[in-house]
Amino acid sequence: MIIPLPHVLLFSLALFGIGAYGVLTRRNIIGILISIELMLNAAGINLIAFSKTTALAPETGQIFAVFVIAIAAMTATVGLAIVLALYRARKTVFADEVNLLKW
Amino acid sequence: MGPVESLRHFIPELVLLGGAFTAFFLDFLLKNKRLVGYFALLTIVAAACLLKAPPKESLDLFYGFFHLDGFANLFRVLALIAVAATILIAFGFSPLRDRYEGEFYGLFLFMAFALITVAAANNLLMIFLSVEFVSILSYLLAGFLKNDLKAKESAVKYLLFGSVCSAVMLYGMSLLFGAAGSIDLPAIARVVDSPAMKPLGMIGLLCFFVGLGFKISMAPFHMWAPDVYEGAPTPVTAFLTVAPKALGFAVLMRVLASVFGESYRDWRQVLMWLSILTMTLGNLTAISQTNIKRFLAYSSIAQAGYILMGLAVFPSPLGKDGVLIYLFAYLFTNLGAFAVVSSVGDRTGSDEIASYSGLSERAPVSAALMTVFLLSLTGIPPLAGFLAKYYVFAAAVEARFITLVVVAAVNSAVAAYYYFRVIRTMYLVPADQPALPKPPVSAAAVTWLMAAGVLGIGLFPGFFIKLILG
Amino acid sequence: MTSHLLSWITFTPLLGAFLLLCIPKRAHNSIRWIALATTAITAALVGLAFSLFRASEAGFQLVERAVWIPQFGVQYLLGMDGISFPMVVLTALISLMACLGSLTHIRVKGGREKEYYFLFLLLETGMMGTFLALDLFLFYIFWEVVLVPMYFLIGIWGGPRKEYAAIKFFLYTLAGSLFMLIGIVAVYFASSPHTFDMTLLTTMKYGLLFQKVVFLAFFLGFAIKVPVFPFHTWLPDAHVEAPTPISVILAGVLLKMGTYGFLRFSYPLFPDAARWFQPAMGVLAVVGIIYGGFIALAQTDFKKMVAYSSVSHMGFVLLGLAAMNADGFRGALLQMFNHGTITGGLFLLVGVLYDRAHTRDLNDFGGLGAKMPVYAGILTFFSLASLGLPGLSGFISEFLSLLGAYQYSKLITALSAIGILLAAAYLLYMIQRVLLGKLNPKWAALPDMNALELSTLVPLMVFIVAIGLYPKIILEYMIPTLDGLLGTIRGGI
Amino acid sequence: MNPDMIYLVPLLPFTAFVVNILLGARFLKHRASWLSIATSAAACAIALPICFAVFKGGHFAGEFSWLPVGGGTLRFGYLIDPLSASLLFMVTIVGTLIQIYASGYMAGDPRYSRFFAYVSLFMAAMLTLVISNNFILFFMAWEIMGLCSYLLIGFYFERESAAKACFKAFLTTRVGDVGFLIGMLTLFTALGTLNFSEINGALAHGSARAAVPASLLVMSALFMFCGTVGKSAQFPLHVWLPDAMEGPTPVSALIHAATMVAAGVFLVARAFVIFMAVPETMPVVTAIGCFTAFMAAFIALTQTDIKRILAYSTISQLGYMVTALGMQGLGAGTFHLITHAFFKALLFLGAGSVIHGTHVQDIRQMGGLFRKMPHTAITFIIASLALAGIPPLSGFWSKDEILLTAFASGNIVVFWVLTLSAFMTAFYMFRLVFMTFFGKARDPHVHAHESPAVMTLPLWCLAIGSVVLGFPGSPFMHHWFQRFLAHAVPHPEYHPSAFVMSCSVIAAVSGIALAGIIYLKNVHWAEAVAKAFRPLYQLSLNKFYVDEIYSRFVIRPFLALGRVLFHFDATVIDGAVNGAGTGSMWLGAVKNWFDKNIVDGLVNFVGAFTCFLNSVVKRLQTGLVQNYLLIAFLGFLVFIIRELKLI
Repeated sequence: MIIPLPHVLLFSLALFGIGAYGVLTRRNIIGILISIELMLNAAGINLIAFSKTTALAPETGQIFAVFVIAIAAMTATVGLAIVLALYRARKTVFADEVNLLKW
Repeated sequence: MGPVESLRHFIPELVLLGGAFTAFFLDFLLKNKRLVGYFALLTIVAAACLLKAPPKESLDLFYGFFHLDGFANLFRVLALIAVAATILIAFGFSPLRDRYEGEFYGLFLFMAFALITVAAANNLLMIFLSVEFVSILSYLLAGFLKNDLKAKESAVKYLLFGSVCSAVMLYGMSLLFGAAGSIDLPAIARVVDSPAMKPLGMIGLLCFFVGLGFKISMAPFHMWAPDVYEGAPTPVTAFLTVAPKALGFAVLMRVLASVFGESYRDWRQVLMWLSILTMTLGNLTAISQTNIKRFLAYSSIAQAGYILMGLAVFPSPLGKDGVLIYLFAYLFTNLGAFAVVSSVGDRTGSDEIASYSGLSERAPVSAALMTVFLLSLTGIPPLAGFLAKYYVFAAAVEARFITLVVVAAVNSAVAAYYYFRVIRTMYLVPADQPALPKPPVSAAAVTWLMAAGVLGIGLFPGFFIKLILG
Repeated sequence: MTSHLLSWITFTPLLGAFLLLCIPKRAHNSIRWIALATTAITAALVGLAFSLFRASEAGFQLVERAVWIPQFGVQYLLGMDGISFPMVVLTALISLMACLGSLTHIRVKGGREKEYYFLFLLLETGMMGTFLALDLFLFYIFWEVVLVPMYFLIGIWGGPRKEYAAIKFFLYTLAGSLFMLIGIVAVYFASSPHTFDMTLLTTMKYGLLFQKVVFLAFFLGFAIKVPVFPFHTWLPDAHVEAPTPISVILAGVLLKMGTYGFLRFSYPLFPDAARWFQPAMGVLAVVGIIYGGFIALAQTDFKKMVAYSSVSHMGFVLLGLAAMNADGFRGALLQMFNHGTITGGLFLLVGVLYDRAHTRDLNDFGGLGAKMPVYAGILTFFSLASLGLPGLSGFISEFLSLLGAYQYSKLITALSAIGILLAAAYLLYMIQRVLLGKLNPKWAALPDMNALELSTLVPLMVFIVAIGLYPKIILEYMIPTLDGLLGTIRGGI
Repeated sequence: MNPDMIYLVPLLPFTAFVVNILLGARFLKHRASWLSIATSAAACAIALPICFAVFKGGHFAGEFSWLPVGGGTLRFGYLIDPLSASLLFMVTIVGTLIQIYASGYMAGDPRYSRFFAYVSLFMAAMLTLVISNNFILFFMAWEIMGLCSYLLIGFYFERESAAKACFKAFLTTRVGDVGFLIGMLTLFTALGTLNFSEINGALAHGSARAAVPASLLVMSALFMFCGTVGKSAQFPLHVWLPDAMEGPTPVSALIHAATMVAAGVFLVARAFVIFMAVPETMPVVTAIGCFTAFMAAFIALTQTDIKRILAYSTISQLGYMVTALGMQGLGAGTFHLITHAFFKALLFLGAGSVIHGTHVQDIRQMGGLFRKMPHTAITFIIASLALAGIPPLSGFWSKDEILLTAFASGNIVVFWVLTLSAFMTAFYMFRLVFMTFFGKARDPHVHAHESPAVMTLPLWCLAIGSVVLGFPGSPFMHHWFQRFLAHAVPHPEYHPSAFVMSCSVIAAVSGIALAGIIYLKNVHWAEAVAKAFRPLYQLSLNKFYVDEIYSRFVIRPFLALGRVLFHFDATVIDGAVNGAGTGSMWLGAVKNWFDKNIVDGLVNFVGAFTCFLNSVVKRLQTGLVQNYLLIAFLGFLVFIIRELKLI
């Protein structure tokens, strides 16, 4: 069964929206990072879906998606490292408590 | 061009990549981490020497993933100058003096590699990868100082904001890919103008635009900038205000140039208002700053607004030239200013503007050079900043963007006020503290070099314009 | 040397400035001597130019031309004609006097002499360049170069409110000149082929609307510098807070840059717009004359009074310009020169008094005429010159301005004449409060002027008397050019 | 002789000025006067032959190019015609005599050399004015005279009153000068020239005159007359002259009686052809002159300061001259100018001698000086008789000529007012004479002595002049002087009238007699009259309140306006500028505030909204990064909305 493209796109949009919502509302930085992953994955789903339908060369989208996964992993790694460092220094992982720098 | 032939034109990149790995390796071996720094510098010089004059016709490397032309070459030069200068600044920055110093230089070599690939990236994938590479390295560098609360915080903010923007950009790229069926920019260009695909392509472009807007700290995607710039170690701040921004503009220009045809005209109004918004927000907020780094951060937002003027009139060659000239002028000026900030901050232990009081007597040379940089940022002739401003003003006048020019003129006057606030502190406020020791040779050297650049561009614009624009 | 004479005139001060950088900070005497020698050499070079300059020719002379920024046709183009020549002479003269005046004044002000003279010489280069540049771009650069040293000179060596005055001066002028920059760029793009070259630009024609808009842009730049009412409020602050020699330069040279700009650029480039704005210019001139006069009358601060008198006197320049006829232009240009020498002298005199008494409150003085006869004589002399006493130079230029303006509008001229009356009132009122009456015992020990101070004033007096008695000596140099300019403007109608 | 020698006439005193001002105080000291007197005498020696040549019918002119104006050039030069020759004659002689007198009067003054420098400068200016051939040069000299007047009135500047007086004098005359300047500009616009002979040429003939717009001529005539009003102390600008008496007495004699103040009358005479061209301006001149003559005489009745009485007398006599000119009596006016110069100079010098001898100025402190100062007294009485108009002294002839002009030209009111003024003149002069020289010494502290010969000799010379100079204009010489002037500018002439003469003599004699009765016989009529006509008495005593009116309605409002404008400048205009600055600061602050409050609030609101949507009941707690992101997202949404034209 082939899922129609609009359905996939709506799904990815929803995923993206959930990610965005999470980014805006999660207090915990790790939660925010996870939300970001959701957004990235939404894009990945788009890429795969398009590579199946509109792409001139299907492999482009797939390769792109693989890279996206890799980048997402990288972001997560670096992000976690930074959050860890932050936690060591500040004893917090809440985004709203990180406001030394302002105005 | 296939991979093997392409490598011939990829030597500088390879040198940098090799250098980066070697640097990490050397970091294990050497006790004196400074030597790693020298090695990094050497690598960059070598890469710079290996840069060939841009070929007459542009080259498509690696099956068109990279597009090597004069434009890309220019940004390679710019990136190398920025990295080299940053390393020199870092030599004189004492908080870095610990066992991770070697890694710092290694990361910068990676950064150099990432930057010079951005300029040549020619499809969505390469753009995404190189931009992301730069971003992730930036997050790391911003939080590089171990026991600095501000640095950690700035890294976190940078990371979160940057990643979200990357995600949005990626989402936009995926839509563009879907609309065009290809990740090549020319193919996308064809789609954008076609009515059927327009909505999808337009949303995709907008999302793409967000990611780049973040990089160039364009309003309303600029809010991370002050916090990050203030918190990051000064050499890193110096670097961040210049290089990623320049590369952001490079990508933006490449995208605008190749993707937009006639439909671009609709965007001019948007870009104009963004330019106005960016420079106005930057200037207005800069006025009340007390920390020099944060102050320069807002100033750099405002400068981005001026550069956007050149994009707002984009099809005009003068606008494009204006952006390039502006970026170079800004490179020298801002790096120079941060070099002074770094060396003064290192010697006084504070980045508050108040600690600059009486600097003209405590460190006359630093004060004088800082004045030159600030004057250049203000746009006073005959300095580089003036030439840059002249170019974008001229482009806007030529395109009859009178509102934009007038707002920019008013903004420049406002900007003069806060730049002169610093000058005032240095020259007009009497010194209440003892004279500062001499700065280390490296810091002095980079400051003088940047000053030479600022003055050189200002005094011999003909020569430099030819060098930059060909 | 004569083939690049104008370059030498412009850049000799800069060379001197760089030479100063090589001198150790504590070698005060050598610093002073180098600065003085540099200004003297510059003045001598101007003297050389004087001998080479042919008065009867209308066009540009001693022209130097070199390509500077080929990408947009910017040239290094210097030249001198009957409009710039008097200004260059004035600049050389005032700079030399101000440098002499600095010798003691800056020492009193507590040192940093190296920086001071460096900035001073930089300023002189900027001023010379402004008056000699014939390329709009180059002109703008010199114009801006003047601002920065001025900021420091006021800001570091000024009076109690120096910082405020300095930044106000800077921002005000910068804002104006940015609009001028826009105008310059607009002219560049409107010309075909695109050029900044004044010798070519004057031959081109533009539409009336374009002229009006760009005239206004230039106007903002120039009017703030002059300063034209209501853009004048930077002037009292800057003049009052600046150290004496710098007030002299401000009043003597800097204000003229604005009116020079009108004559050199606004009028020949936009003759139709100039005619369109003629009533406005006339009204602004009158308002400036009367307004400045009234405010000067109310002052109790000696320096502020002289500062406001500048607003009034520069109004006569504007009046002559607004007349747009031969007499008006001659009056305006001559008044520019005369105001430079006269008001420059007055500021020097204020400084002489301030150096001794450390106050400028007019009500605090009195009866100094008996104590300081030489000072009294010279102060009276300059005041009389300033109030337009016939036989001294101020009268000639005001007369010519009024004569020109009268042919344009009787009402405006009649009202301006009130300014003459006011000038008499505030200047004599000042003399009455400073020199006449009973001697305030506080000042019983004030010494009279010394030789150095005299040497700064006597040359100015020579110019004032010479021009006042026989104005032809300087008008001869101006007339061919001004008549040519008038021809250009009339040709444009 | 070479008429170009005339250039030396002003140049010689000018040289004396330069030398005296530069070297006087240090090197010349008391010898400064020698130089001034010598140059003045030399100028006299050069000028007199030329004058006599003109009296015999000569006419000299010469010029050189001076100031390029418009398409042409203004030329400077000299013009010796009957009018200027008469004045040249008077000025050189009176000037020299007064300087000789001053060398004695000023002896011992610490600023001796400066005094003579100023006087020499004045002489140079006055002589330039007299011989000038155009209005510009005339005006320049006119202004420099004003300057000298200023400097000399303020000569004793340590005195507060002198400092105020010189300021007032300069400023008041300057008001008139500005009018003069405008008049000149108008004239130049109308005729294209300021040269006297060219103006004469342009206006003398009806055809040429018709080509000139009359309105411009009227304007220029009236504005020029402002100059006269200022310089010759006519109402309403007369207030400076009485105060000008703060100057040393020789200065009062030279500048404020004989020469400078007469220059205003000379201006009308010079511009006579313009007034003749537009006769409708003449009544203005007459009215002002006549009122001034009456008013000043009336004020003089109650004054007690010897110099002030003379000053008001001068104003009054100048009023006579102006009236004469206003009735087209060029000859009469000029004639009175010349004679008046001699006897008024003599009166002042006599007064100076009295002051020099007694060291007081109030006539109520004097008395019985006749015996102590015989030379002074006799010459003073001669001059007083001349001024009162007793035949055959010079004043009689010239005043009679003016009265005749008024009578014959049909200005009967003017005639009677002038006659009444003549009566008052005689009265106040002899009130002065009787109180000063006769009766008993009133103040025991005053020890009078006669002045030295260097002072009395000039008195006698001037006395001779006062006696004989009337004859050239008298019927005995067939009105030679009037006819002589008529060569220059044609104007009406009248036959002498016995009625006018007898009126004049009766007025003079009765004035003197009345003064004699009151002040010699000590009849207390004066007090009775003063009581009976108290308002009039107050009016005279307070000088018609002109000073008070000026102070209330001109000076204070001007100063106040200055202060108001200054305040305006400092607050409104400067405020606007600063306001722009503060405005952007304020905007910056608002933005900060906005960041701090609104943005957070908005976030809270949006957060709550989202929470509601998701039915998740939890307090939204955002960190700053998320604020930033929210703003970015909102901005992004705006883009999308705009680009897709969703709204």
